[in-house]
Amino acid sequence: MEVTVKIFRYNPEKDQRGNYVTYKVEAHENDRVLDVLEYIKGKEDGTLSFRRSCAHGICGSDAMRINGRNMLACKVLIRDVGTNITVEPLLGLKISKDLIVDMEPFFDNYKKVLPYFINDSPLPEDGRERLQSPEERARFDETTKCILCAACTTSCPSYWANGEYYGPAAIVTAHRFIFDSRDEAAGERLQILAETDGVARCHTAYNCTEACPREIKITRAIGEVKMAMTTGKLD
Amino acid sequence: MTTKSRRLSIKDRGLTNFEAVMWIFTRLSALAIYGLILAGLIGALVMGARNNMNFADVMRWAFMPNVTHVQSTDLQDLDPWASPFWKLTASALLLVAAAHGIHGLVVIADDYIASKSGRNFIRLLSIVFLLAMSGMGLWLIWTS
Amino acid sequence: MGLKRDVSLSAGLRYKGPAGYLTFILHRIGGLGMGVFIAVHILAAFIGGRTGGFLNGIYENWAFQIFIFFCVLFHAINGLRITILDLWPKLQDYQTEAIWVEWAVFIPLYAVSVYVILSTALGG
Amino acid sequence: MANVHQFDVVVVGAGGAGLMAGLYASRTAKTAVISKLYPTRSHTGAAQGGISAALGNYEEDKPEWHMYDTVKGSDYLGDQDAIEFMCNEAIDAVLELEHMGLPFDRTPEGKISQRPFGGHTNNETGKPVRRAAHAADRTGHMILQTLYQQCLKNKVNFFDEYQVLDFIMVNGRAAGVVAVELATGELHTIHAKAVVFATGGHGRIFEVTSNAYAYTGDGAAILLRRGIPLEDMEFFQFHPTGIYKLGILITEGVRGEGGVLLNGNGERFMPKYAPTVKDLASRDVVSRAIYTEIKEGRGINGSNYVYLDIRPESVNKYAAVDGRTNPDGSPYTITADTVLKKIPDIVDFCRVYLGVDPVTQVMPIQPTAHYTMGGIPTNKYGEVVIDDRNTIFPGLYAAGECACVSVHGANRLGTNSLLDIVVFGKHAGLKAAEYAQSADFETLPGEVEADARSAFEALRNGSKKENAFDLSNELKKVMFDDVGIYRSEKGMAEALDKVRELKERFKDVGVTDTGKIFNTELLNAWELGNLLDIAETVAMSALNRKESRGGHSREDYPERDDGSWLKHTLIAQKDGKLEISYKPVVITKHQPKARVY
Ligand SMILES: Cc1cc2nc3c(=O)[nH]c(=O)nc-3n(C[C@H](O)[C@H](O)[C@H](O)COP(=O)(O)OP(=O)(O)OC[C@H]3O[C@@H](n4cnc5c(N)ncnc54)[C@H](O)[C@@H]3O)c2cc1C
Ligand code: HEM
Ligand code: SF4
Ligand code: F3S
Ligand code: FES
Repeated sequence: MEVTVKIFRYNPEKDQRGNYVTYKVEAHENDRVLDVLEYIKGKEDGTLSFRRSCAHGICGSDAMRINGRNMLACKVLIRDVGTNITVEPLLGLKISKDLIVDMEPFFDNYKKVLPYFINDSPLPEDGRERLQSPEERARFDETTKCILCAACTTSCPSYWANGEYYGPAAIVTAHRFIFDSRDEAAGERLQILAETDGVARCHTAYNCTEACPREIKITRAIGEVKMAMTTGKLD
Repeated sequence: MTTKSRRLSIKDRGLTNFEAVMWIFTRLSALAIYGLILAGLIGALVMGARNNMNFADVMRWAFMPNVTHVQSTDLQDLDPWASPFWKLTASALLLVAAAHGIHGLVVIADDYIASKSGRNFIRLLSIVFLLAMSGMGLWLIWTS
Repeated sequence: MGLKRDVSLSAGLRYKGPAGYLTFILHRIGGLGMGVFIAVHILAAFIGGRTGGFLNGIYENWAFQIFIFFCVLFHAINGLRITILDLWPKLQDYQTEAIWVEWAVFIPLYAVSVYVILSTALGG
Repeated sequence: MANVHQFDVVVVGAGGAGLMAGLYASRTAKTAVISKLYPTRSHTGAAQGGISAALGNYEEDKPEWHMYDTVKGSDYLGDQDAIEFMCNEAIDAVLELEHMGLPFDRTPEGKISQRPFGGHTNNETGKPVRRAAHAADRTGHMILQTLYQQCLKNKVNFFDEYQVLDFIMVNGRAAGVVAVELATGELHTIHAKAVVFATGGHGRIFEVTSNAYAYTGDGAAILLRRGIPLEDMEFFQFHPTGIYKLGILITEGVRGEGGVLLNGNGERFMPKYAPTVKDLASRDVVSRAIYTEIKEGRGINGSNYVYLDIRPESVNKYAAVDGRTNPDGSPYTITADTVLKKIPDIVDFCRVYLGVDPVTQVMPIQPTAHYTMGGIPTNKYGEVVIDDRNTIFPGLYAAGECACVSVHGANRLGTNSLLDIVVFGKHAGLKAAEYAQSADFETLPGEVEADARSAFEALRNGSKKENAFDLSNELKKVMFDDVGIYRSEKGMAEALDKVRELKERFKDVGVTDTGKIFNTELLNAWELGNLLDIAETVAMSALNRKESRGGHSREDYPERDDGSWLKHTLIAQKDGKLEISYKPVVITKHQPKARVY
């Protein structure tokens, strides 16, 4: 079938502002949008630029706005989006070229929430693993799935308004550690998130949850962080 | 295996932070507003609103149980409506709603203003605003 | 180089968010609307006189009443939903359903109110 | 030159191997980690099933058994000193990951949970053993995240989205790398005492592959062009269960949880090929079995795929037939919930890409190009060795999928690769830092960036008669069809000719994008150059090896031939031509014998 793809184009070395270019290509309904972009790049216009690597929704490279909503180009098929497709870069980050945005601010926010395991207590004496029950492990399973694709953060109206907001992705990462029974720095993370640019900036708009390609219930995770902050209970 | 439950003190979990406290306050004040409105509604019905007030009047009263809000109705005896109990209820509603609403404005401003100084300015402004509104409102409630 | 970080209002509104995005926007409008209304109302009553009378005159207008009542009712009902889901984050899993329930409560209530406002305004 | 950076150690690649090397090297040496992708985008994140270690958390297990299984899995081509080293280090390596916070699944007692995986057995009973430590079906993702996070904690220097184009050697020693910063198109020279390559594999030379677009064999190709030999390039693993046509991997863990393979007649066919472990035989065996079924007309509707079945009722039926039990001795059964809990991501892939729900439907699968067994030859400390006498190239290290230690020999066992990257990544990092302590910086010659620059110039100024996209598709097709699961003299010879023809035509490729900022067209074209070079080594090594062993199965030489071919292939570029030589296999404990599962 023929699909019409309208793509946001911006060449930083030539253009003052972006514009849209429409391509008509043959595609199969089971093709990924990424396949179509690859085809356009390969056959129609080599200058089209976008990031991609794994091609099956696991590396987080190719988050972009497809028909007005953040998704991974490799995890959405033509049959899901129809034959009239608009592809635009993520909102709220600087556009470097075409569909490529500057990810640095996103990773900077991630780094603010102490995104690593902290436990300075001595290891078990036998040198084996720290024990954790299956229930304790299940407590934070959801948020271990994050692939840092930024689809959530760049769909959040609070983040659009103000890039200082740590954003849902950073809070998801914080959640993964706060509720890990083996981690000892939950308090420090909550203190960071209690600041003005932390969880207070989330107004439960749900765009993030809906955008997450890993189907993480982000708003719920943020809510759990807010309640941990309120009640001090980490179980 | 046994699992230990983990708890954090108020300070440890950052609940001394203004935003964190206000986050909870917003929810609690929302519930309080509901409670006060409900009180106003029930009070109005008990005091005979069914016969002498229209829908709009009742709503007006429920949202602010201040006697001026029922002066234009067919009510004969306004005294119970002007009792200190209702003045207190109205004051509580005023203060809670003003704090809730003005902090709501601060939240919105914080979304768009990221600079420290800008945010402090808004906070200052909001305090002035809060004091002014509360002052005027209280004066209106207790002098009418 | 690169295009600046810039999310215009129109770009933001064009984002095809789910139902929660709409309620967020309406909640904000409702809160703002109410806040401005109450402030103006108190001010008008406080200063009184002609200016006060003029300001109070605005909300005698039925169109304004329909608007402000939307603000009040939506903000109140949506606020309750937010509060409940916030206090029990587990319920966030049912956010879509919660929003359906919310509309199911809001629409009839608001319809009745609009009817009452209109019949009072037009009927005397 | 404006952009020169100096570090003691530079690590190229930020997957599991690169991060591990970076983490360890940075403890004692000034270290930089360079990656063409953001570290968390590395392909380690795609690994699903688990990481092997004889922890024995459910049942008895020993490193010796792990070693034997690995040797046997490698079809006796693996170097046994390195295998023994890896299997002994495995337990501590996995525990160390746990101590870094990796969220492994847990046993009821709170220990790390393990699952069975193809080729991993209890050596006494021959039955599958639970050896793969796992975090749901995203073990690699968790390893990648955990290591990246630990690197952040330890303030490792990252150069994200810098693509390495060339290796600098001075006086026969490593002296750094040349890289291009994607965001600006500027070339950078990273001057270093030690260089660790951890750039991953080259599965993108094949049409149906589980590998990422980024898997273009950059590291191996760069070193090949600098005269370093590559080892065992003919051995490439085809994973039996890739999603039909797309190649997306369905982990062996599915069969570990009890899933079975069915042919077009609805029969479970693996017992015919591997009577003891059946569906959990090692990958080469299962892939060949599937192809045999297909060739003999028993594919689904006579087509070229079969079904993988994890529906609880089928699993329970066959588990009863096999007499499979839980650790407590009760019969093994699963429910729909087990499927959703144990392999959530697989369920998701099937729903998204196939519209199939594995809980109620069977999954169409076909073998998919998966893992690069060959690569840059190293010893067990990650030091690159350049000849049959294992002469060390000073200052050069390699680890992970781009390296060939060789612990995987002719066929890698599932879950051994994640183990490989953490064990050898760590040792490569340690050795590199140790070397940097004692070595001095080599003085850089004048124009170190010249070759990289001229490679780019050639692509920019090409005649544009050829299109890179088409060339790459032609390459992938011929490699998959003729140097794939079954190989023959004629097919491979044709493939080799074709690859050489494509290499010629590649000279006429021209890039239309004239910009510098994120010129992805230029970089993709440069990567195609690597794929072509690598494909040539693969085809040539494969054509040369006249036997069948592990991942290399020839129709014309169906038997393993230990007499003539129990040796590693080395292939190196001399005067623009590829030359083959050999290197002996290290055999310590286990003498080669027939391989039956
Ligand atoms: C789908 C799938 C499932 C798998 N499942 C398992 C499993 O269950 N168990 C198991 O043991 N193994 C599994 N494997 C294999 C295993 O995941 C990989 O072999 C292993 O992760 C490779 O790690 P690495 O560190 O060598 O490479 P990678 O993680 O791929 O990292 C390569 C790095 O090199 C960088 N790089 C490449 N070229 C350049 C360049 N020119 N300049 C700069 N940087 C460069 C990349 O950016 C990247 O950071 C699986 C593989 C796949 C594809
Ligand atoms: C029944 C009464 C009310 C309820 C249940 C309620 C509930 C809430 C809740 C839960 C929030 C937080 C929203 C968030 O963080 O996303 C909120 C915000 C707000 N409220 Fe109310 N509220 C009520 C009455 C009022 C009144 C009377 C005013 C005006 C004076 C007001 C003004 C605001 C404003 C301005 C905000 C900020 C909006 C935003 O951040 O988008 N509210 N309200
Ligand atoms: S939470 Fe989901 S949307 Fe956000 S970065 Fe992680 S995977 Fe992407
Ligand atoms: S979209 Fe933003 S406002 Fe909260 S629920 Fe998600 S972070
Ligand atoms: S290419 Fe990896 S997530 Fe899409």
